[in-house]
Amino acid sequence: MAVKTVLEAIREGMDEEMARDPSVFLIGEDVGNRGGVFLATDGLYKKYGELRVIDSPLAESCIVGVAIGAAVNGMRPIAEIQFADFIAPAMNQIIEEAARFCYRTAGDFNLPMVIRAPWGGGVHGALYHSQSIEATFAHIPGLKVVAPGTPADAKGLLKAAIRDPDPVLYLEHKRTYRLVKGEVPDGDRVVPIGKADVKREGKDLSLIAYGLMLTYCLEVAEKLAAEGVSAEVLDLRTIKPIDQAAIVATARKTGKVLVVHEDNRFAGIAAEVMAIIMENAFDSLDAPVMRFTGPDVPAMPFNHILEEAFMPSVEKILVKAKELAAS
Amino acid sequence: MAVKTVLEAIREGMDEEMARDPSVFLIGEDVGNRGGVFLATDGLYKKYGELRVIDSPLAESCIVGVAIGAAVNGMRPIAEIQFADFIAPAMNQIIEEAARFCYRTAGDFNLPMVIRAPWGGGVHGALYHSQSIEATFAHIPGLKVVAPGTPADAKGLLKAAIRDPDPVLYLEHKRTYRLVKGEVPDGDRVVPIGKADVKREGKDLSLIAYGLMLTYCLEVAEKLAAEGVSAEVLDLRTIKPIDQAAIVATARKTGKVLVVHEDNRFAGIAAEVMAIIMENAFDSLDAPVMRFTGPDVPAMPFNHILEEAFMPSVEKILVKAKELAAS
Amino acid sequence: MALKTTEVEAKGGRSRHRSLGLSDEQALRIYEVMRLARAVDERMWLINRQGRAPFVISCQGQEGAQVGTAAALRPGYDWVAPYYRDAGVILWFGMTARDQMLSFFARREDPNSAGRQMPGHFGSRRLHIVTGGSPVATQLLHAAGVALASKQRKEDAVTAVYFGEGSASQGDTHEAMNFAGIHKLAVVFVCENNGYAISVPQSHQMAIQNVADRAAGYGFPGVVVDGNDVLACYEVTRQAVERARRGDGPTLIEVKTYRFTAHSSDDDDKRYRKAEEVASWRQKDPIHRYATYLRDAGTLTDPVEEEITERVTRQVDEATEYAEQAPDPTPDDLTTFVYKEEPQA
Amino acid sequence: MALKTTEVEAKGGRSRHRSLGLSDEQALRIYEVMRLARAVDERMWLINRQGRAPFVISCQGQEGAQVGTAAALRPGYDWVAPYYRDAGVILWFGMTARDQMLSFFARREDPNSAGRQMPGHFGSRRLHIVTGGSPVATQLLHAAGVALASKQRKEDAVTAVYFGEGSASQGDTHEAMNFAGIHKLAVVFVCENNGYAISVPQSHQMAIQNVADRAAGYGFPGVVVDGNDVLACYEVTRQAVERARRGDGPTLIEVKTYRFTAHSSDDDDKRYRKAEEVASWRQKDPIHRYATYLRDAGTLTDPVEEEITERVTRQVDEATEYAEQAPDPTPDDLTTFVYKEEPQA
Ligand SMILES: Cc1ncc(C[n+]2csc(CCOP(=O)(O)OP(=O)(O)O)c2C)c(N)n1
Ligand SMILES: Cc1ncc(C[n+]2csc(CCOP(=O)(O)OP(=O)(O)O)c2C)c(N)n1
Ligand SMILES: [Mg+2]
Ligand SMILES: [Mg+2]
Repeated sequence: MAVKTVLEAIREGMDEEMARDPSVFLIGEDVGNRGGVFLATDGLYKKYGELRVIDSPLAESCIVGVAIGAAVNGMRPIAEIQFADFIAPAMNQIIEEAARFCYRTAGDFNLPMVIRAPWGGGVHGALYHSQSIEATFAHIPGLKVVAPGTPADAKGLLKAAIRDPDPVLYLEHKRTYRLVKGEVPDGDRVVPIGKADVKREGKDLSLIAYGLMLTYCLEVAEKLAAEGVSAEVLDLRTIKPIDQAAIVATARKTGKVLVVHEDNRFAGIAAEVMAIIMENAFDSLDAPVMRFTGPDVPAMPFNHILEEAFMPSVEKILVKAKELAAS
Repeated sequence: MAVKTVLEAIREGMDEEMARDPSVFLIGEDVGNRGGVFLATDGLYKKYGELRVIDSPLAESCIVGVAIGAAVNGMRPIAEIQFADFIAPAMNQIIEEAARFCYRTAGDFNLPMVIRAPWGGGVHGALYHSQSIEATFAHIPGLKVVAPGTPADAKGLLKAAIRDPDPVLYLEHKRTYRLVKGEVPDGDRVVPIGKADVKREGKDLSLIAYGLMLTYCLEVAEKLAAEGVSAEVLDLRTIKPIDQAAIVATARKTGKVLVVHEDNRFAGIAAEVMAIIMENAFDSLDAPVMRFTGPDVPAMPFNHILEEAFMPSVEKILVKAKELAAS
Repeated sequence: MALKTTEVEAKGGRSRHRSLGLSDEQALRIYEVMRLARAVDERMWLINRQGRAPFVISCQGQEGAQVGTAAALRPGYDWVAPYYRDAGVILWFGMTARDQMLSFFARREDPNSAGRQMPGHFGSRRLHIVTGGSPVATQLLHAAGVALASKQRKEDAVTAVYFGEGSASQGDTHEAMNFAGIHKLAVVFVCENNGYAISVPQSHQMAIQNVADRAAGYGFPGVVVDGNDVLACYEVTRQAVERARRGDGPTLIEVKTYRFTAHSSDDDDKRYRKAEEVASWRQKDPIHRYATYLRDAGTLTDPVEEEITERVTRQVDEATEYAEQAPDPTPDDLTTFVYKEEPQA
Repeated sequence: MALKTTEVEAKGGRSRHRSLGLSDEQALRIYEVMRLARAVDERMWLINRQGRAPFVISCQGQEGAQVGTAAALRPGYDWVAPYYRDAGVILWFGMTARDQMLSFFARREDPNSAGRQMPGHFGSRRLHIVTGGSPVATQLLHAAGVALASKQRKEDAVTAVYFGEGSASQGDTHEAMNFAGIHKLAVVFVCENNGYAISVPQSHQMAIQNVADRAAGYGFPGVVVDGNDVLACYEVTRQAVERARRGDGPTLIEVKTYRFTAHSSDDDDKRYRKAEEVASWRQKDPIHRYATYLRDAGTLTDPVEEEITERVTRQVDEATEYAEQAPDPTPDDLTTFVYKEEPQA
């Protein structure tokens, strides 16, 4: 058990799976020599060679479409999209092809493939290097979407994703890459897709989050504790299929829920979580479920003042949480 | 004031706007000679010529990308996507370009353009000629999304969309094309984007819908009335920007709400409507808001039994509505 | 239009198929599959017009392009990624008239999709036929990926991918050819150029005469062949397949062909094609042309022709009867196989 | 690499710019804009390395490709759709050092985006510079659309669109060239081939030597030109512009060039490029080469050189000073202009 960053955990996860299974390979822009623009694949090109670490042309539809074909023919591709913001050219291949292969053939074809996409803001990335894409893809049946927030979950969920028989969109939050450190169990530990995790127990209210917002919510819970408010923090980890039982359980337990995400508000994941609670825990609610999200503007502007104005922060979430606690 | 089908209303709307404004033009697959695969553009090629009714190559990104450029240079394109299911190749041009032009230039550039897309099921279209796409696009800031359900609204909202300075995704439900007939006011009537419409007043519960589901919900309300239940039917008409005031008003009025759509359930529009009610009318609720939607499977299968199993129907909605009334 | 043909017909002459290394049996097998593809298609239209099934999309007119090219591959070892017209390809690869009728009637037993997809959306892992959806051109990238996997495992399987000239306008077509060229993948790109994308004529789809000319931009050869000359289609494809198997990379084969029917049972081609144009192409019907050749070559005799006709008709009759009686899926089938493995959440 | 150049240098010789119809003033103006683009860029790196600004993306090494091609257009009448390296293009089209510094510091006054986008994301409706986002290659379709509008209104404006060779791998590039070819649109496609897409060398991006070869697949001419020879860039572009203005359709110009810096201030090019390679290209610096030519031609004298240097330095100093002091946006600015017109919902 050693302390690692999220980035190290991801690199290690890929390395171990590639060592373990010769059908696992990497394809994406600059994943070879360069080791990826975030160095997530650093060293893998030297170690596994150009047939298993492929620098693709600058074409996302190509990256995903080729991964689909390779998965059809016995391989387990890990397709890297350099920034989540650049996944849209591959949308047709992901939502109309990858997501529907299994259904449209009644299980005759299935696609064991992972699409890795660095997402999220707070990195001075401006409009096109800061986006959140989870709601867009989680809405599509046939896809699995995970968004780990800790190094241990990042590694465990990556292994689960690579071994999964279905296409998994694996979202790695750029801001957490080096910021978030934590113990990563040694050995071959897999974190199951579809299971949320109570990262902190509490009784007065629940904070539901994922990705970078998990780290923020844990800080918020700490500050609330200092003021005598006991907050439970539920880390969704998997966005789709969502862990409905865990959501309903924490809502029933505390009766007050604040859902937090960076993604735009309208028809985002928070809305779905609120709908699930409305349908399954309405009578246990002591107050309407609240959401604190990114505003409905197109991602983060470059200027730091505007970026801060967009990003949810510990301070802003705390204000909302106190409001909920007081209600 | 004459009775027309939705399809006639749409064709008329385009014809009138093209006659009125020489900068309005059409581009899409088979929109010329063929008059579109649904004949929505029938006759326009002969009337306005090949410079204003353009048969594009089979490439959706091209259709939308070219429309963007034309809009930059003073034109008002109407880009037709042959089926909503085939819009994904244009996703990058729509969500990363069209939706963000205005914001990323702080208003220096704006795109007066319409993207028309025939959507929805119940037409034996199978997986790829039946899809609903409203949630995917409504989540994206910078886009406006409309989904009329009557001939009058179809024509009035199309005119509004064509004259709007921003990109508008105009969704026309294939099943309503010939099925739904209604009075269409003569003359130049514009239906404002962003305004929902109470299509039927009621006091016991509210049905919120759009597109084909509006027609179904009106039938359901009729049947409920026969059983002494007074149902209000709110037609959203515009999905984004959504008419929050109208949603909250009907929720406050009846205290019981059923949201209906054909689109997949997870993180769909119903979830957002439920979140809006949770945030703004929680205390007026006599029962948890319910949703009746398409299941989370990839669109409608071809076989008629499976298609019926997927599609919401008057009967199925009625069952749910009675459940709500009784709760 | 008769481009490469003439030359090919020159050499070989009356025993051309033998000079191409095809035995009489193989030559006749090609003929029979073309006939079968046509016969199944004609039956579907009949049934559709009687209102007993909602949708048909046709191979008629393109059987030469399809069977001629597929015949150069090794079914079950090589892979194909066909598009919706490719009945000739999938029949060659082992699908049956019954399989087609099962999907035409959208029955539970339909091997392509268990009645979930429209007819023409072929797929079978066992037969190495990559499943196709409706969005065009996506399969070109899938084919590149299938071929990449073969290369990664150092196998010499070849992947053939089929698409219309309209689909050549899609970005995916460009990206797939570019990728296959870079990695010298064992892909044979077969473009069935029938002159129209639904109603849009080639002149509105591209500013060039031959899609094949684009191959140069990807670093591999492009050839044009007459789709009404099935042996010419076989010959150029065999060369492309040998090249691919050797590891020398892809070839783009453009087959000039024509669809005899409307785009589908939902289309009315009178709105955009002249009757004379259709008639003139029917004159060049690849099946009749091949039959004439086989008769001249003495390979196709009247008794053999009768046998074939009899076999084809029987298969179509039996397939239709079986499929029309076959059970539909049940409503419970709606929710299965969204995932291969339902997470236990 | 010095392809077309040599010929061009042959004819013309010491008064080559005059034989191309460029007055001494124009020739010097081209030189000064190249110098200005370089100087602004160098200053940005300086400031970035001092930690006073977070991000730079460079034009250095590509100024000849940029100013040479842009100089053949009519600023304000013609349109350009540049990409992030094209400082030379947008300065020629009327942007100023101050405008660049305002966007470098992401100030409220930044004319491109009011501080919302990263530096290098140019756009100005007034100057006919189409706004660019980060996704590559989308601008090729925008350019086709701008040109379509000109054709629809029977105007003879020309649209030039710029992109890297890496962006040529995107489907949008194919779709744009195909559409422009079909409609004979007045588009000039300028591919700045600097040999790399971030770290990926050309050999992993395409199986051909010249992107220009793809033009044949779209029915219009493709030319290769040496980006270190600014006058050669001007000459081929002028021909392409004349052709486009005549209504004869698009041209694809591939400019062989090189970026002197890392991809951006976030990149470390030592991971994928040899120092010797960079050094050898620096030898061919388009600015020095052009300066030498102008001196030989007697057009650039020491006093003139001093004047230019003085003007350039002053502009960069003043621009930096002004922009660094200029006000930031306020938090309230976050939510404006999501739409041009907020619906009154
Ligand atoms: C991405 C996408 N857009 C539109 C369609 C609708 N569509 C189906 S077939 C077709 C024309 C295809 O033409 P071509 O590729 O030449 O094949 P052909 O039918 O002529 O054999 C179109 C536009 C589609 N299936 N996919
Ligand atoms: C669609 C998309 N994918 C990925 C990126 C990330 N990215 C930015 S620049 C670049 C390389 C561009 O190479 P090229 O087009 O040759 O231009 P150059 O930087 O060499 O001038 C990449 C991969 C992007 N901006 N857009
Ligand atoms: Mg065709
Ligand atoms: Mg480059």
